[in-house]
Amino acid sequence: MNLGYSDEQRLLSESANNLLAARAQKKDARDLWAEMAELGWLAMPLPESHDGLGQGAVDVAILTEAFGRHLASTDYAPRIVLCGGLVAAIGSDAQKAALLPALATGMAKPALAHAEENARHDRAHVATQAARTAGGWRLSGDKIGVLGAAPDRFIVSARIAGSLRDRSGIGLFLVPADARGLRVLSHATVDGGQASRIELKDVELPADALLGANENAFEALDRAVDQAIAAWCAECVGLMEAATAATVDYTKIRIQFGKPLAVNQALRHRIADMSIQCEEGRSMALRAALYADSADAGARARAISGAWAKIAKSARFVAEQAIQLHGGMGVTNELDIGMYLKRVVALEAIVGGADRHLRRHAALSAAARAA
Amino acid sequence: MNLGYSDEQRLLSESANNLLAARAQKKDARDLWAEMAELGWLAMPLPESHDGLGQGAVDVAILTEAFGRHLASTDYAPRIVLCGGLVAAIGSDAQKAALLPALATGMAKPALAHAEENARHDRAHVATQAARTAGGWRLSGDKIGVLGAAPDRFIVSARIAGSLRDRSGIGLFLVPADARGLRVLSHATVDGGQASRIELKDVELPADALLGANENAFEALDRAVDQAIAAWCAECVGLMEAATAATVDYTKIRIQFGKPLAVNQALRHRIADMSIQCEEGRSMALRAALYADSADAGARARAISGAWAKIAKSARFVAEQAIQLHGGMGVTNELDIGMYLKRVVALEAIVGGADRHLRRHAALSAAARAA
Amino acid sequence: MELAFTPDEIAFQNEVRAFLAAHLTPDIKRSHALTPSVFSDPPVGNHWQKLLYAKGWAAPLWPKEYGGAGWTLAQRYIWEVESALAGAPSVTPMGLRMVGPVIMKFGTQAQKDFYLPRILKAEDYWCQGYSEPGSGSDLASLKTRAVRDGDHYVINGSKIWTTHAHYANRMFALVRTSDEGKKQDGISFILIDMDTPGISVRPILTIGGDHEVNQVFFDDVRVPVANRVGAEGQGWSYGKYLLEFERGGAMSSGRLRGALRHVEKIAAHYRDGERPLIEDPAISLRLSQVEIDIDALEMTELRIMSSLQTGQNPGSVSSSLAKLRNSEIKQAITSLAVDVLGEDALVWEPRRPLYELNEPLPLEEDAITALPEYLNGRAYTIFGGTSEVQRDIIAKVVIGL
Amino acid sequence: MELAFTPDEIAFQNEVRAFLAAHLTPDIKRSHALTPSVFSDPPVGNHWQKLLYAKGWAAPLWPKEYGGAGWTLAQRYIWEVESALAGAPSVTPMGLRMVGPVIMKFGTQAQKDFYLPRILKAEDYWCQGYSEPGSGSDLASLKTRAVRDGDHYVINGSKIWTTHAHYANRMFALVRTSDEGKKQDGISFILIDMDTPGISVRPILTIGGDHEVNQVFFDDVRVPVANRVGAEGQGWSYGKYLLEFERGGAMSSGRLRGALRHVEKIAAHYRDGERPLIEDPAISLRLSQVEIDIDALEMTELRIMSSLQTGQNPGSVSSSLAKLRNSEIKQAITSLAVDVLGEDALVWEPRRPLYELNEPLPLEEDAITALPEYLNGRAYTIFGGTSEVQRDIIAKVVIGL
Repeated sequence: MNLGYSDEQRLLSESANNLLAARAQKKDARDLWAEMAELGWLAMPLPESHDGLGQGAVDVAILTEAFGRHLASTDYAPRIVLCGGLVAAIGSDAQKAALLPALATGMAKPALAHAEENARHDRAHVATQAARTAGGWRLSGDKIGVLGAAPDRFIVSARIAGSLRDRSGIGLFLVPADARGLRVLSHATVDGGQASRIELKDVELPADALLGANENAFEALDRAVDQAIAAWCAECVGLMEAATAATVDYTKIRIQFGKPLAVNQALRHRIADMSIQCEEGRSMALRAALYADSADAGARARAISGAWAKIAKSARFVAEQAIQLHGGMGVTNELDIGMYLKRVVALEAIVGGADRHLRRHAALSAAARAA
Repeated sequence: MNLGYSDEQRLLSESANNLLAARAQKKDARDLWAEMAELGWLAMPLPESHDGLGQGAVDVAILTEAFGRHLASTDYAPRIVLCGGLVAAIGSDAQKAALLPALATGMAKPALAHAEENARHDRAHVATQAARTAGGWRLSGDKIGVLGAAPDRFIVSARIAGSLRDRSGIGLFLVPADARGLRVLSHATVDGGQASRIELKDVELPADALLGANENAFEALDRAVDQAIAAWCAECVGLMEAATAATVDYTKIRIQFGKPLAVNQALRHRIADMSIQCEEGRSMALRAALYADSADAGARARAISGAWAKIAKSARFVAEQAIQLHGGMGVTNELDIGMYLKRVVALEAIVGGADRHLRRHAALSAAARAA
Repeated sequence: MELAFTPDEIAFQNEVRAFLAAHLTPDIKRSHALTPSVFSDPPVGNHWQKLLYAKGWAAPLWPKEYGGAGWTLAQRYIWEVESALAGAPSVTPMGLRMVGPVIMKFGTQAQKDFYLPRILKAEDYWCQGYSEPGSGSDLASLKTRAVRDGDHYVINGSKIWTTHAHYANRMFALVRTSDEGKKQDGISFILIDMDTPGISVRPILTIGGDHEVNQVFFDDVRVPVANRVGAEGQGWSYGKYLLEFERGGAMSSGRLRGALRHVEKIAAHYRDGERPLIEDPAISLRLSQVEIDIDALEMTELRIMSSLQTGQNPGSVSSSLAKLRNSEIKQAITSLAVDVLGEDALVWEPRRPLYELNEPLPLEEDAITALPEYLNGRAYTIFGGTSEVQRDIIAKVVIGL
Repeated sequence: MELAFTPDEIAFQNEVRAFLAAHLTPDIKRSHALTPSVFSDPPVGNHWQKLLYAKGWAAPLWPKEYGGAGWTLAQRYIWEVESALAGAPSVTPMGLRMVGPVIMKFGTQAQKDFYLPRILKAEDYWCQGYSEPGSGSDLASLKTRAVRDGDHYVINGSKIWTTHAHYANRMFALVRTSDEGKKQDGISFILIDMDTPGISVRPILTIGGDHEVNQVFFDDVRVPVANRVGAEGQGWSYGKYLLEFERGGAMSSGRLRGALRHVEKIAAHYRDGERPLIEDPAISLRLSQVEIDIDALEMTELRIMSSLQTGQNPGSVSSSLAKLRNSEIKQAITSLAVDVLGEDALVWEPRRPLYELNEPLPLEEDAITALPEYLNGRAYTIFGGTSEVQRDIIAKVVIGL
């Protein structure tokens, strides 16, 4: 057992944090995505067989933790971990060759279109239909919460067989952004990003649009989403630590009744609680990363949902209290402090809230007890 | 609308508190029950037709609030409000004449035997069977949580018809303490009182043992239990206020690091929260009392369970924090401070916890929305 | 003791319901519902106040001699509950409930004659110049200075968190007229015309994306001495009077109840698979929890009202408690609403005012304000005295140290 | 980075399991399970320690030269988890983990030679004389006085919260040998024979009805100067060393996990109608919540261990955090257990020790300790530094003011 970072990991953490801090300070507007490609960050979790570096969830977590700390790059997990992970896991050789190297260089910008209205984060909820045609497939249905600005293609989950929340019979389809019958309605997101709802109306696709010719892609999808959650757990740790640090700084400088706010014991204890939750969050994010690639799907799912249940609650607490302790300034757009909360809210919308994951954990625990 | 006490009510509150405070100070060991009978307290909620005073739930609450404040008389609500209330509500004239005047003078000491193993506070859970016989009834079954020391008779709920949790088909039977086939196993209770488990094995009863010849006593039972809960809500308010006052006194006197504990802002805010919960508890107990006698059973049940859900949680918080703020002394039997918590735990065991009543409230709300 | 209304009160309740049925049009309701600010948008609130004025109901608690409705507290309570449940806009408190009572109590006859009718008729819109950058909870440390120059004060400094300053034509402000003695001394209460030269207003956007508050700058702003209310240097006590009036006068449970009903409405049309979210056990328990919390606050408010009616003083614990619980319950409601949105809590709509947009919204109208309301609502536990300050106040009274 | 054990560690884990299977008899488990105190009953813990001693495992972290097991931290962690999950008694920390390390570090050779083997073999039972009536969290204000008289100190005063003083034959105590300078100065660390004339022990019952703690009175108690550890007036620093050792050395997640498994066991046989309580949604969510909290604490403890292994100092935030969370989670578990009891939480069994009763208990053996454990467990957030003090410590480090 050894839970320390390797020298390479320490170096990665330092360079990621330094780079992002410097960009933030200089208000550097150059394309971060291109720079990340250059630095090899995009290639990190992708397989070595296709220009990737084959690194694991702990390395990804080092990166996303830095993103959280500097409120940067919300595209990494959905594009690299989710889309990249799915293609690497079940894509055909041709699909991998077409997409993975392009992901590593930052050229490809795919987006996973999976969530639907009324799904409430049930990952098997797929109403979008995929019908077999002479030439391949015809897709119809609506998707929501498709993350990222201007995707160049979508990986769309659609039901080939079974009923609404069956785990079997779900396929993933590669759909180009300019496909006929596809309508993309983009909207702003609470965390300052972009997302879209997409409508598919009789979208005709060739036979090889089905990822890996796999008509039961649920397991792969479930695993990829869990891996993305591990990355988001780490992002929340960075975010919580940054929010707490900003609050410590503010309460030390802000004078009320002739003394710094930070001398008030009630606020000190609040800050102690924020720090405790940062530490517990760090433990749970690490745990999530260590289980994210596990072969035991039940253990992985329990570790991921447990971590997220804890971290979502902690991050909401820390982000809300950071605002509270900033007083009036906290509820304005003049400081960044509200951005932490907005990002947490966005992640809960994407991943599901603490309640949802506590229920998943309890259901998995009951299943484990019964087994 | 007028939520102030009448002069009579103010007087009742003062005399009850003065009497109990004086008894506590003198460690007066004379029989409180006899004194309460003399003062007319036992007669208060009983009907005027049978030597009672016909007073309402608000007056009872004034009394039980004083009991809570002085950790006195845990027998009042189960004996007078529950047993007395049930006999008054559905008893035959003969049963009323036999029991109510004797309750008012303190001579009769009945106990309700209703709870059963695995009931989990579902009031319709009655497994005890009542079979018709030539001469009347034969009862068999086990009861738990029968409150009070050395009862002279029991009011036993038993199923005449229907299955385990049906609301219909439940009767209440008067069973003398010396009935053949009845076994009483008494035990100490966490709050320093006495209770028993009773076992009924083919207990033969005459036909007129069935209270009011009523074979569907659930409504009456449900209402009587709600009325007892209203009394216990008020008891908790007295208890919370006493625990908070004791804590305020202690933290002002106790010196740590050269200053009274009470100067610490973290403790001050805790005490503020305790006080807030006392005030909210007072509001909810009053609300419970005002709804306890309501003809609208749904509104009554919602008000009672809402009040208890709030008060059980608040009382647990206040009693636990009172111990915490008393430090080491709080966790010993040397001070009374632990008794507040023990009484709250006992009441939750009797009434069901906040969770249980929040669920009842939610179920009633859903039913109200559907209607 | 009696929770039920008297026959007179029931008659009044019916009158209120009839008035709301007749005058609270779907348009007004919609404008109010589509305003995610902490306060009603000024045009919406003003329009509503004018309708109330026509009925003689603009100022529930003002005495009749000043054009008030002269209601009993029970009548006002009925009004608050009914209008909140019906979805009526809230009228800005700045004139009617804040500066109005101060002018009434401490103003000159000329001030009363001029200002009070204008407040009543919504001819003036007031903003409050109290907080300053750097003061916050420590209000008495304010630094905006008013220096006497003949018949005028010359004002320099800056106010912050000034709600609707970009809309208001008048401000009541606390300004420093002396540095002698305690910091609470030397503060004066002054009425300022917002179009006086030297005043500039900088918008501050809240985290929900709304323009409610501002920073106001004073650069040699000349205000007639006649605009001072009461004695020079006594402003702090007037300001405190006003704050107590603001807090103790709150009857907030009706509005909370209305907000909870709105969440139930959203929860009834959002679904988890086939099941309406309102039937989800976790959601229904949280709805019940909030309902119970509102019940408790309502009874507390009624108890306060009952003791006020009999001439008793409910004390500062009551007003701090009501402020604290009201703000916490409000936040619980907005959190619950965001959780009901589920995946839709990602969707951000920055355009304002929402009720004037002609293009389609990215979410249902019922749901679109939940997210900015949650975010803006973080202010509930900050503005008007933070929750921490309220707990300090309660502890001080309870502990006596 | 690697969460899995090494092959050596797995071999050790197997050895531990084999040892437990062979020596942890149902009787020992039952005695431990039926002890609702915060600490194991001394006879039970002592018996277990003797079995461990025979295996060479009595002192996991003592160096081998003193008869310790000389384990790595990972081995100790494996031991703690396995023995807790198996339901083994806990060994009193007073000798092995508290006074032992102090004697080892600051004691004379004679003290080491005499005391350490006796601690190891459970021949001595120690109690801790730190707290005094009136001191509490402000330990340095202690007043028990030791006045030099030739080769003896004459001790007068009183100690309180003295765990197992009624059983112990020795006490290590902080006593005041001087009033000069800061209150932390002038404190000495002294070893006292409990049968010295002038010592009397008054039992204090906890709210669960258990006799764990006592008040100890000293009336002209003569203790040889040779029983002082280290220099006169330096006792405070030794005491602090011990406290840090006590907190940082905690590996509590295994024991929490064992306690949670026990609650699951009760929840599986209590029923709501026909349904086992463990299938009740509210109960199963609370079980998951606690499990997750234990997972977090476990990872935190492993992270602390990992940094200790590489020679880093995990700092005082870590030890306060572990103490704080451990105590809060313990309390959550005991609360949950009481809620699982339902109606049975009314039943009170005051007889002790429960494992020696021959009459039938009023509840199932699995359930009988839940209520006194909940009540006694209120002490978790008080003793060993209150939660409030832990938060003060964390805030001080984090804020730096």
